[in-house]
Amino acid sequence: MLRKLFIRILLLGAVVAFSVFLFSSGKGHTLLLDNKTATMGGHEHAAVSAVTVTVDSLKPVKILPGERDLVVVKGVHHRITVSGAGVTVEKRFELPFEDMFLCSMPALLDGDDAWFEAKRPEAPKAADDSNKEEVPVAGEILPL
Amino acid sequence: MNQSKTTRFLINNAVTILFVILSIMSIPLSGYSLPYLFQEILTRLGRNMFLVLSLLIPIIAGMGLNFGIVLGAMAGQIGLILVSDWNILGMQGILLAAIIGTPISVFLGWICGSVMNRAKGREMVTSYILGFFIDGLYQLVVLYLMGSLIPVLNRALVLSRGYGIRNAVNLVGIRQVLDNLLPLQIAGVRIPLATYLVIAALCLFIVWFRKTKLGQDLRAVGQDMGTAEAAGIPVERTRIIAIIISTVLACYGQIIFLQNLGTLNTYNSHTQTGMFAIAALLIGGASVVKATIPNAFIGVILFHLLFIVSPMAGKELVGSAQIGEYFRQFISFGIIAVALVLHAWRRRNEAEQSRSLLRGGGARQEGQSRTAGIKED
Amino acid sequence: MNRLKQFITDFGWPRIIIALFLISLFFAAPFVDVRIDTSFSDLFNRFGMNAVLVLAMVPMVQSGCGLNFGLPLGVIAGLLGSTLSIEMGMTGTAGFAMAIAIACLFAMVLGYGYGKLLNRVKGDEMMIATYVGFSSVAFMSILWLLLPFKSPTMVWGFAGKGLRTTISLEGFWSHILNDFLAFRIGENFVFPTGMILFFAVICLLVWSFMHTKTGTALTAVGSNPEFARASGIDVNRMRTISVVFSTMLGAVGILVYQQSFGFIQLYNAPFYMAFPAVAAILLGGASVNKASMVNVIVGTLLFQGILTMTPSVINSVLKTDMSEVIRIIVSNGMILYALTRRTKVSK
Amino acid sequence: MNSRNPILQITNVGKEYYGNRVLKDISFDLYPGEILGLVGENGAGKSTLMNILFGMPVIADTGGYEGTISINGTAVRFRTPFDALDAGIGMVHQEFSLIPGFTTTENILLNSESQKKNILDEVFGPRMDILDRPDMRRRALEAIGKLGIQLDPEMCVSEMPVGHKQFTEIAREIIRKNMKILVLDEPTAVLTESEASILLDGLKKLAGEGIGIIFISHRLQEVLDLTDKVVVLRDGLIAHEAPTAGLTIREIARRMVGRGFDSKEAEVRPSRATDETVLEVENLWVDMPGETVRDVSFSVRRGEIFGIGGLAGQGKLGIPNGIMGLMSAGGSVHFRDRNGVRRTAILNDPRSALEQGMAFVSEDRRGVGLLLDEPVDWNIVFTSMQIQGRFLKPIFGGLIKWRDEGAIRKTAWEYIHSLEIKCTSERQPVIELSGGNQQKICLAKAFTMKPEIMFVSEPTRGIDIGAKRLVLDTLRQYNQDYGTTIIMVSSELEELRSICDRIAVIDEGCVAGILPPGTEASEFGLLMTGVTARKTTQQQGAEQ
Repeated sequence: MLRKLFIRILLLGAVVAFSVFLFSSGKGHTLLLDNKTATMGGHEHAAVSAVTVTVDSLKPVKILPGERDLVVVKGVHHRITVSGAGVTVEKRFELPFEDMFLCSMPALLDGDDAWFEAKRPEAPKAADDSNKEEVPVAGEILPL
Repeated sequence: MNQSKTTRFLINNAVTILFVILSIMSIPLSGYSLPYLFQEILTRLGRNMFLVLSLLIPIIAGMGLNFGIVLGAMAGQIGLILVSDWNILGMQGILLAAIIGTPISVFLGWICGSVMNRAKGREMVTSYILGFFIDGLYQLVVLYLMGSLIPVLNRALVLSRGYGIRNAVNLVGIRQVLDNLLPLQIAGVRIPLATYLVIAALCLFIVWFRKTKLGQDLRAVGQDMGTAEAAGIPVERTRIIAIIISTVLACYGQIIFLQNLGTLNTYNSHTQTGMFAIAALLIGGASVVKATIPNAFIGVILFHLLFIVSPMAGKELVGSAQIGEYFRQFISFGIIAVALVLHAWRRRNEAEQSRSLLRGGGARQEGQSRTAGIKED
Repeated sequence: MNRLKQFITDFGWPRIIIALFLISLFFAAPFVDVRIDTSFSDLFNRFGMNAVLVLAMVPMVQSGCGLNFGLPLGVIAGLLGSTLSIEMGMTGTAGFAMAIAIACLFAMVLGYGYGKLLNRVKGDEMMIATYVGFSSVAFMSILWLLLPFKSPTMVWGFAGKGLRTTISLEGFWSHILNDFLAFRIGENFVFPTGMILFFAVICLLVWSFMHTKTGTALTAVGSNPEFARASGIDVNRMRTISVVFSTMLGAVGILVYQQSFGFIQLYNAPFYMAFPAVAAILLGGASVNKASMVNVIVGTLLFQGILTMTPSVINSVLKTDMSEVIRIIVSNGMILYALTRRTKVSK
Repeated sequence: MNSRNPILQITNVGKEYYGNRVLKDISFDLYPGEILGLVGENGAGKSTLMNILFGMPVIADTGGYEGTISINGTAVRFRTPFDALDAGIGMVHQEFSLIPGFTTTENILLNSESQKKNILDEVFGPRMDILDRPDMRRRALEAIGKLGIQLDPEMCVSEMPVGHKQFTEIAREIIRKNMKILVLDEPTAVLTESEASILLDGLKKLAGEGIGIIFISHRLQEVLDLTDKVVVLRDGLIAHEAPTAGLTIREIARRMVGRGFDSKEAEVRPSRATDETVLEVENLWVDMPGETVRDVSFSVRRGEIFGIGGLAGQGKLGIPNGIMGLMSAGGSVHFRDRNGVRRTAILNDPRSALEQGMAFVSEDRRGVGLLLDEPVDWNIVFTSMQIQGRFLKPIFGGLIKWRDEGAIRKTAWEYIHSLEIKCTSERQPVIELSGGNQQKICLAKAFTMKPEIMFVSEPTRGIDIGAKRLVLDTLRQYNQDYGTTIIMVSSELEELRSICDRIAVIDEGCVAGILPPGTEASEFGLLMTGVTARKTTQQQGAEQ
């Protein structure tokens, strides 16, 4: 009986651990890839000429100066390759538990360690809710 | 002898045959191309099959059509809402939603089973009403507690008033991930292979389950509760387990269903789950007391075939697509009504038949419960 | 003490809780600026609208056919009655009377078939009734589109055929019962005398029926079908009569509802008509096989009271409208309670 | 063989149900390998004794029992049937408890299936194990072999002949390893002659392996053939206990039914019976579950009190239920109405039976006889109101038949007074009254009909002694006062003998004989146990 309890607890632990793994490895992050003049970690980095950015094995994106692009990645560990202005920098990095990050390409190319920072997405604009869709009628028959 | 065998086959499968004929007639009317229909059927098979299969185990246990699978659907939706709130993407999201949904559906299944034990003989209507009741609680949680008591990080999910989940939740992160996990395309037809594998695994599970001691106990309980109880099988517990399994499977089924659709209608997606699954199973030739995996398979194909073609057929016939919509409604409700009536009829006939067997035979009743003890005369 | 306990077990906890809840709502109302007189006016109005529909449960419950989840069938008869009456161009009292006459005719036919069906499925009535009700609503939806109605008030303007989803009764018999002898006390309280009177008359009718030979036999069938059979009663016939009667009451009930509401609602509207009515009569103390006029009146008052008071009072207190959710939980919880309640040991 | 210690010792066992003593001072022993025949009339206490032995909850619920039961010298007190099973007692009930859709093997091994462990066992427990079908089959065959019978292990129970079902049940009991005592309650009642003899051989074989068997049967020949010892119960006491050798059927039958003929029964009473035949029943069959009537013919004279007796399950209850149209029936029934016109009674139609002036007091008081949730007055007048149109006031020239509450109350009170029904008012729901008072209401209901012929079925079942006397006296009085023909069906022979003019004994759905009440008890016993009638029945059975 004790053995069964032990096995059950063990299994439960495994499920919990698995969930934690799923959570961290499945967590989606939006990376805002910036090629603007920006101040990151106290240093100012000027925008550079067009860069080609490859995150993990996603399709490379080209970012012109003053432009921004975004990619969605999931999980904690990532690799970014930036080539532009004659140099190619490849970097491995880990993302904390946040939904959105601002990544400054100039800062990365400059070798600044603080080249990305978490960014709170803005609250959806009030205009979104103009449609008073809400408070649904329960139990209504759906159009099939 | 041969003749009567054919007749009996026709009678036993009248519903299925009727639907086959109906489908064959409306396919040309609808004007859809066969490859299109084929693709649609393949998609819908993957989408709905799991839910339909979740009905099988309570039928084995003699508890009839489990209208309570909406409870599992709700549990799955709660899992999906949380997962989209946390922004967990891909297979991870689906698995995590399933893991979150499991304890909730076990709990709801336990409630459902216990309630059904208190209403033996009218399990169906009870589970049906219970579905509505739990729907009320679900709305309470999702519409009032989420965002106020239960933290919701992603404000985009929340109604403008500051709490409660929006009508529609976009499941963009997990949209068709399972379907596309193992991409397969044959002659331009996409096949959601991974989903099919999951469904196949469930079928294997059901086959295996019937061979276990628990499966045997379920069959015994389903056929004669009194005798099972007298033999020492914990009847009530076994029935609860059957419902729990069904509810958990329905939870997974709803997750599969919604990952295919890609949007969750927070307050509506689950309401029709039970009915459609049941209607499909019945069209496949199942009854209240007997249902097999082929029944589920055939039923899903026929039901959804009619689903796809009837609006267009209606439009062609009488110039109104709306008619097709109502026709589908009518079919879903009607088929359940007919199946229930047939079941009640058959049961009465069987009772009469066993009575007439007794006539002039042994002077005692069969299948009587042993626990009743001996009557003191 | 013991008697109190006995009373509580007989009456059932859910009913007591709901009654107390309603009373507390009334007490709380003045503190949150909800006018009591408006509430009462509202309550009486809703009571009158729904009471006949609740009454439609009684004959079937009494004859042991269980809760009438097939009420939509009666509602359909009522809808046919009112639409046909409009189609004939009848208005006012004559129109309403014609609607009732036609509705009762249809209700008789539908109820007869429905009763015959229920006789063949004894023991499974409730679930089958629900789905027979549903499928007939869906079937009627098709007919509403196809039937050759002509009256411009009812037909979709642009298509020229098919009935509208809602048809206004303005100019026909809107409020015809409500306004009959209605009187006003103060600014906000209007008593819908005509409608309540009408309900009283129907109530009297049902009560009288229950006091006839047939009514007595009906009750006996519900109480113990074996006894009734042994006493030479045709059980199936009694059940059919009760179903026809229930269906007719349902048809009249929806007409009363419509005239107060001011609209005829077609298509999917009748789907969930049965549930509030079932919940109300159970709330009034009826069981799955015993119901009385008192159950109808108490139950409708309690149930409609909750529906009237929760939006206004709870809304003011919590600043949110939870009435819909409360309605769902209360009504279905009540039905569930009645279904799972182990009936008094009778063996 | 009897030299060993007894496996079962029953010492001074007694039992009371609600102050009603049904068993007193029962003591006997059962030795390994011994077959004990337990015989007795219905109500003699056999069933109660077996319920005690098998730990049926009904015993504990009604206050337990007195005395001790020892198994292998250890005193035991079972709370549930499972305790009894664990202690090694197997019981084959009169009613089958088999799962119809299961095979022989599955039924024999119900809830004791062979299992193969698998990994899920570790998490969810042994119920997730796979069944070991080959091993199950082997074990089932072993049990079948032990009985020395032929059974297909893969046959579905619902397709089996009854005999095989019976064998399956017995096989299920003997499959258990520790089975020491086997109780069989009327195991041969449904078997054909040949099946019965196979079964008896099987039982002997089992006894040979050291199992103690208690064999309950009313077929006394079988008891004589099979058993080593016979215990006769009568009125809750052991009337006789003796080795089978040296006993005769007549002796056992006499011990079963015969109490000393006391002078009360001998009292000469005036009979109201006339020479006019009021009811003729010919070749009646009735399909009543558990009480099948096969072929019954008798006739009753006007004013007579005609008794119908017999053991339970033999069909005596089917007769009134069939004639009154409650159970499907066939054959012909004729009766003579008030004016002496001979009419054919329509069967299968309760209404016509009632209209023709027959009334029925059902043995199933609560199920058929009463509207439990309705008040006393309704119960008394309902049938008369519906059939004869009494207690109704016509309104609108008879268009509406309104209940006449005044007349109803008046009649109700008449009967409440005359039958001494104890109730708070005529509006009290019947469910709140005691069994005796409920029975009086049933009688009042029949009396209200003013019937020509009154069927009374088990009028004293489940009511206390005082009420019994009152009910019987009421019936007698009614017969004396109005000359109403009464046909009374009862399991209690003494009761029949105390008020009837003639008594028919029913056995296996047929009339075994019709005797005057004064006949010696052993004659009744012989008729009941089918010794005299058996032969003819079997011939008929063969013809079918």
